[in-house]
Amino acid sequence: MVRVEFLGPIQKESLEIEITNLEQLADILQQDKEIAEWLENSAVAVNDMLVNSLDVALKDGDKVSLLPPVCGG
Amino acid sequence: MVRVEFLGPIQKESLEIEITNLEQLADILQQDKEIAEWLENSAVAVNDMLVNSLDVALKDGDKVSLLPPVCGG
Amino acid sequence: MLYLYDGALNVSKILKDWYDEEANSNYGAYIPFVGTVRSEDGISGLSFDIYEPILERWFEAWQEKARAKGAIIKMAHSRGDVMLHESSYIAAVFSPKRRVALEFIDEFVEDFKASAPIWKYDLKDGQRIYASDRSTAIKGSGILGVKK
Amino acid sequence: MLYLYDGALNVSKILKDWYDEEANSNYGAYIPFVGTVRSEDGISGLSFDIYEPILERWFEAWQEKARAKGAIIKMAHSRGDVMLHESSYIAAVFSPKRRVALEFIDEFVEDFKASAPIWKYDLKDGQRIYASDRSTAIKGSGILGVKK
Repeated sequence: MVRVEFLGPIQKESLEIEITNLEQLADILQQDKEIAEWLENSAVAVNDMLVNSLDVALKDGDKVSLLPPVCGG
Repeated sequence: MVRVEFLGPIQKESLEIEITNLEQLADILQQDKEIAEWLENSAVAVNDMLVNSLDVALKDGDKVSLLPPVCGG
Repeated sequence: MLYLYDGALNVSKILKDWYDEEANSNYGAYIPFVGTVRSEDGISGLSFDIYEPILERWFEAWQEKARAKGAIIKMAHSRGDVMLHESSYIAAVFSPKRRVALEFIDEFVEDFKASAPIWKYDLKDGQRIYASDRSTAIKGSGILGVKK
Repeated sequence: MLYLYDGALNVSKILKDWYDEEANSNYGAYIPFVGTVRSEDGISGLSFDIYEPILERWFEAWQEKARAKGAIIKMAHSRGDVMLHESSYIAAVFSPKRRVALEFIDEFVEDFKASAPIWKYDLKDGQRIYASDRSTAIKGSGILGVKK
């Protein structure tokens, strides 16, 4: 199982899903009307490391985080 | 009389001299071995306003200041 | 040297503590940047969410960059609500010489704005409203939204 | 908002006083620059001479530039002796937005170094030695030295 977390203003509970890469996650989330609008401008982290490509394998216990646009300060 | 002051590290007492412009002051100071070495890198103020040219008339009561290289902070 | 607080920062105390901590480190320049909540658009304050694991990695990467130039960075930020004229953010650079500190504080604060995983909300009419118009997508965003 | 003190600055008090003075002025950014005496070349401290009339004019011209962008500048400097690890200089910019403050603090501090009528001396082996190698001729210098 991979845990998917939605950070900051994205109002969605975490998911626990059976996926083995980010491509599969993209397919699943693009179907989800609640968060489809956030996908275009959210960054993605795997185990708290930001990634720049979907070409990332996932294994059991991994955590994927979605980070929408930020504004600290 | 025009008062000429030497600021900061220039070890020279003020002068009171009869001059009517900065050209005359340049002539006088260039003869003065004590301060000749400071003339090349000192700025000049007339009545506490920096000037960029010798083409400045002086009248009785004016003050000319020599400002050697600075380093605040 | 990353400090997170619930609510507004005690700016004077933080600036003093940081100055005192480095009093004998032989840094010639200390430049804090203090961010304060401005009254605008009828807000009563701001509120912040922070995702700490990524903030810490981001900060540590900057600390490494600073160290390579003989400098250090300290940063404090608020979690939760911060009201008008209170402060929510302090970043500070200490360095031996002024140029490094002046350049680092600018680059650090700008990258902080663009990259630090912190989300801002306006407190207005009893609501907490995501400040989407002032927010910046982190570099590399959007990969999950690309349609095949 | 130009403050001159005999001897070292009480940095924490000055930073606090300035912050408190502008607490309700609705500035979003406050950036102080603090300059501290570093141990180097065997000095025991630094010493400063200031020519106040021209310093005040120079400062007032900068205050005008800042005001035109909605910002203000405050500055404190020591006269006389300041020992190792004590501070002799603080400049601070307050502005509504961060970019103006980040740009002003850099430009102000650099112009201060090049133009403010302040002379620095090393305190070393009981002597007060003009820091000629670190000093900068004010723009327009040398007019009295031109031979006809």
